[in-house]
Amino acid sequence: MKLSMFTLAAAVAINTFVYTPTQCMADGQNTITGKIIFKGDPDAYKRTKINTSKDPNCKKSKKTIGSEQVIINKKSDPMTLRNVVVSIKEGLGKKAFPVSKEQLTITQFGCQYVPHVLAGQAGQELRILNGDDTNHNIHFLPEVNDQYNFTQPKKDTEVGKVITLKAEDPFKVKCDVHPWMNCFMAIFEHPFFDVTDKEGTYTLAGMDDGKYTIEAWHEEFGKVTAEVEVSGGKAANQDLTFEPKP
Amino acid sequence: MNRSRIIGIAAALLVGVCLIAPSIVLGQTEAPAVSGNAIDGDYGYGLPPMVSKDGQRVDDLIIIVHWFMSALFMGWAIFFVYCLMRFRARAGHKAAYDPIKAKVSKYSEIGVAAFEAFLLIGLSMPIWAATKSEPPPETEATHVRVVAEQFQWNFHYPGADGKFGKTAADLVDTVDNPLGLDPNDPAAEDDVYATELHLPVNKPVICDLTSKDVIHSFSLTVMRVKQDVIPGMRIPVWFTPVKEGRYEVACAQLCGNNHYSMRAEMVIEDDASFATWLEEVGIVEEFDEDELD
Amino acid sequence: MSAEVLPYTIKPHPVTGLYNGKFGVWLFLASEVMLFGALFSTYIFLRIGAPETGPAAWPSGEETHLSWKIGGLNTLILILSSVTMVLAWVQFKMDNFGKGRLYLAITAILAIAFVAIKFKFEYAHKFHMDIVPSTSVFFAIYYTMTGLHALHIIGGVVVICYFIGPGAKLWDQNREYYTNRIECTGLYWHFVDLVWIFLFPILYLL
Amino acid sequence: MSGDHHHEPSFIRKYVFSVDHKVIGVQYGITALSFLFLGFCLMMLMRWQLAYPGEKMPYIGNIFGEAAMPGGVMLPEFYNSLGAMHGTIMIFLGVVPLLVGAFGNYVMPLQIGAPDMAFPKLNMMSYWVYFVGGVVMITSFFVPGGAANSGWTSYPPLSDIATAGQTWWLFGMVCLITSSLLGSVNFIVTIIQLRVEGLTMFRLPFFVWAQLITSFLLLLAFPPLEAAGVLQLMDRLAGTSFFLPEGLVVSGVLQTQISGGGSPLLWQHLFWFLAHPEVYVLILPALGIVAEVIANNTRKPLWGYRAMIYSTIFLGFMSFIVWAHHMFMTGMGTKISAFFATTTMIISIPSVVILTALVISLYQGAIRFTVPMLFALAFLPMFAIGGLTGLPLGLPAADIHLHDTYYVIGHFHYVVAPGTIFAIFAGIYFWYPKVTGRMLNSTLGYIHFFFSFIFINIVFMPMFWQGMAGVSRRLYNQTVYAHGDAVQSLTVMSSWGAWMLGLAQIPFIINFFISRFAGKKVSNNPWHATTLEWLAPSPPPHGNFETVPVVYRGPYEYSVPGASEDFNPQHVTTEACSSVS
Repeated sequence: MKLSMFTLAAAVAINTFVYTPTQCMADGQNTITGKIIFKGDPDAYKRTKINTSKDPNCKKSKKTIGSEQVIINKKSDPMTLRNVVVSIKEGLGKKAFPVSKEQLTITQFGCQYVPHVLAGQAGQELRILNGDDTNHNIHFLPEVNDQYNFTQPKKDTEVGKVITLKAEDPFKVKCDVHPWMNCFMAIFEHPFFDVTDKEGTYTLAGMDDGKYTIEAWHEEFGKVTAEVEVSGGKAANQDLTFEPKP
Repeated sequence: MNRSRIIGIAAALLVGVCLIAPSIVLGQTEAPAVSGNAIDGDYGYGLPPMVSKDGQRVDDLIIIVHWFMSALFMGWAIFFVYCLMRFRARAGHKAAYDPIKAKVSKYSEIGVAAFEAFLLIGLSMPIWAATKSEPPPETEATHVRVVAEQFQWNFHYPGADGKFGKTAADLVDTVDNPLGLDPNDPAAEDDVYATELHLPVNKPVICDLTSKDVIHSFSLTVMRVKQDVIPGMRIPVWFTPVKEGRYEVACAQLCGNNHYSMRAEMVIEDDASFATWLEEVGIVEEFDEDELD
Repeated sequence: MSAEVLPYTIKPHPVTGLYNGKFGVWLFLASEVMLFGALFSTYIFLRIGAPETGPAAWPSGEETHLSWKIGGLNTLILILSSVTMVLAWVQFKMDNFGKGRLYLAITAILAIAFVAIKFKFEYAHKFHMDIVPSTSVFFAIYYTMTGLHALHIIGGVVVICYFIGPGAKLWDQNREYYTNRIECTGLYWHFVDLVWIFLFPILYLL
Repeated sequence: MSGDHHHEPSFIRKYVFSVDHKVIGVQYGITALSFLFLGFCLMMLMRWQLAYPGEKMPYIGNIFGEAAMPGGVMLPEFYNSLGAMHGTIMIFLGVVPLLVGAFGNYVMPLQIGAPDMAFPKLNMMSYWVYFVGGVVMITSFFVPGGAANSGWTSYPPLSDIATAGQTWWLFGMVCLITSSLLGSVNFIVTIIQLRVEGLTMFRLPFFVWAQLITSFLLLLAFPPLEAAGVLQLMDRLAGTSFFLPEGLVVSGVLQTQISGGGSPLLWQHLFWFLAHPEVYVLILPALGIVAEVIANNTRKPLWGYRAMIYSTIFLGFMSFIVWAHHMFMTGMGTKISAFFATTTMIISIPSVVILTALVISLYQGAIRFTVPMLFALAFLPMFAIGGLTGLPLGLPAADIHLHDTYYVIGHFHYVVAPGTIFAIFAGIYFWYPKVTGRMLNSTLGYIHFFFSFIFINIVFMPMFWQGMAGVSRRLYNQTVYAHGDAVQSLTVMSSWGAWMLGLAQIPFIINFFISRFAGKKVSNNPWHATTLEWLAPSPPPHGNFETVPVVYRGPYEYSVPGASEDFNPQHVTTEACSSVS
């Protein structure tokens, strides 16, 4: 039990700080990297402390948690945006890609979903763990996938619940017990997707030569797209910009 | 037949006693499940603490009814046991064919009916009228809107202007706007949202109950208040808390998977603390991501 | 008399004046009254609770998209079928098998006409206009009540066709028994008719 | 209807698709007892979660799968499913089919001297429709999301947005309702039309009267639930809004696909319009069984036989106008609540009359403490407790505190579990020799009785204290509340009582199967009873009676002065009674 708590803490830490979705199955040579730039007033999107007093058990895992809708990296210049899903929207044709065998994980820790935005490939297994000493009620609100609505009582850090999802645009998943808790899942047919990290960067790797439309999605600011042409194993750079109207 | 019966009784009694004793002991070793704020009041096997003005009348009625029930049952049981012993089949005893002509049963039935009528008309109806039909004057009361949802109680205070802002179902957002308040309504500006029910002591309270999704039931055990919360309806309840302390709000109607966890806390405090709380509860603290623990 | 023979299957009971089947059908109709009664109560409950204005308001006149002409025609057809049902029974009573069967057939044809009009000119038309049960509470109750009624009609048609076809063998074995069964079917048929007589005004006219 | 009627029917015709009321009665009995046992098992699982919330269930925790009990710990949704299905199975698949389908079907035609039910094929059909309903209910446990989990009352909007199991539940209910309707038509016609010569209405055994009134209740109260079921199916499958108001926001999502305009209260009215008479469906035949057993074992006519019948008829009528006392907390005004509280108080009077008549029947009797009699006697005080505790619930003001608490659970379980189920046991011990020709072993019977009696009280008595303390029903874990945590020890006690009660049924199960082959063989009338079923051979052949009996007297002519025996059967002429030695 102790050991599993340790692994859990490690998993949470990894997910929090260095989470990158895996995309290893594509056999192409090219990569696209870039930043998601935020142009706007960061003070309009301050993060706030979440009042978890409804369930005292939340604090057992993590003392303070903050809102995660908009997380701006103010230190970089230009400012970048975290938790943006970047993916290839067009240009792949009808090619089918093998499904990654690696499991996705989502952990409920301190009454928050870690990670807050999760991207995966259709058919990939998703394991949902509970690191809190309380009961969570995971409620999927998708259009295409099944509307899973199940509970996960106290500390299930080993078995969890494993489900497989179909491809769908980002949809919300929320907890019916802790109303502030939500996260988003984006599931793709192909393995070319990423979620921006703390620095606001992304990498899409392994595609063949060609011209692609890439799309960035953010839960508050919606979608932006850009066109990128890649060839010969060179890394193409493409930044995308969100410019919310004040 | 007789011997086996005696063996049966003896064995059953023995097992029964052996069972009750450890189960109670086992029960008491249960650790409390929730670590959180301590709840005030002395909870035990009888009626729970009672801290509202009209609650005593409900308690009195319950107690009177139970005395009446016990008396009826005891009288009935004594006759029953007497019959079993006196009229058991045995040599030389023969059943009588003719029915007894006693009038006792008729009188006792009339007595029961009369007492039931008294309970209903004399006690129950006035309490019901007071607690469900005669609201306290609006001006004196603290007004709270209670919005139930799976699995959370939301409390909406009108703020300084005493007016609730407009709400709309399509504005609801579980994180930013749980009540669906209309930002363009001036009355909404000073409205207060809370997940804890704070109330001033010794002042009547009117709670307007609404539900976002399914049927819930607003149960304040210590106030002797219970009212179903039905989507599409707005149902008021009122009561007057008389003792300060921290109590519980429960949902008493099955409302889904986590019905059991649909619990909120209620704080009864003096006017000054209540006012301070109203000021402070709406303040949102900024979250600095570098202070992650 | 063998103990195994059930009494009063054909001859009426001296006290109640009914043979078993007829008694059973009356009881069944009592439960049907409660079934449709509950639905009519639902109609009243929801209509009283409906707001005066707004999207949830109860539709009237044109908004219902119901034609009283088609409804009226169907009412006439059903009343006529009730008459032919009685005539069929009378013919059987008078030992006139051929004519009785003819009237039964007419009843069945009228019933099928009713259902056909209902589906072809009402349901299909409304589905075409994208008016479905989930459109509003009024259409929900319209489809539920008329649908349940149509199911009753179809059930009745099946029974009538059975007595025209394979069930007619019974006539040769026991004429009285057969006539009794036609009488029971008739009772049911009149009830279904009666339900429509209530349905028609509350949905089409009020 | 000639000689070819006597040829030996095939096995399937004789035992599976039989039209003989006795075979159908036994089929009903076996099926319903199995469901009763299943419902009991569901409850024993729930009691673990209640007593030891969130702890791994020992030994059997892992067999229920990840969707129900991951790691052996019960999930709240599975708990809710168990709760809903326990109620549904016990009421609609267990108790009613036993009382009406099994006892009613087997005993009633015999008691009125009929060769069979009025509509034998309909009878067979009603069993098989019931069976299909049961299969649908069981299957629903295996659909994704599990069985219905909105409570046996299935209040919308919760049930409208519930998982697929609810749709199965509704289909199952439609089957069960249909079965009951077919059965009740059959019962009424049989009782009214097929009584033998001399058996006037006031010579009918009380059990038959109880069945008659029950059938009327089923006939008239079930269709509104069927209508409600159809409406809920429409809501779930066709997207209508019969029970849904506008502007529902479920899990933060505005439900735009529904039109709104419906009312959640509509369901409650339709549901309780059935479900209150249903309470009397559960109790009246039980009272009938108890009356038969008491009259037989006190060797004395029932006291106030006619008063009991009038009370029963009155109960039947009144039960249709008390339904809203289940809905006091739905925001009802003073006038309406006063009306329903008044009818509720009035309906308690006939129950008091019946109970009083039964207990006064003991006076000056010669009470034989046979096993069925012990169950019947234990029924009386426990039914009294159940009835009396209904009083504070029927007073709207006291109901404010007690509504939807364990007090309610205790109240209605005292009526149907120690009440009705004890009456069912009394009936099984009483009529077993008629069905099989052999007695149940009485030593095992005594053990079964005493243990059951003690443990069933340990199960349900604590609930009154829990309810007093304010603990709500249907809580997955009551210790989250201070008032619940304070009385958790009572829950533990109740749970242990339930598991022990389960063990206490073992002697009965053994007895039930072994005695079929090894029990003491008995004559036609082992209890020296007076009613007509004891005239028929044990077990009765197809067609029941060798010659059609004629009835000369009332049903309970025991200890008649001057008679040669202490019982004068209904079918024996007066001269024969006094001359035969």
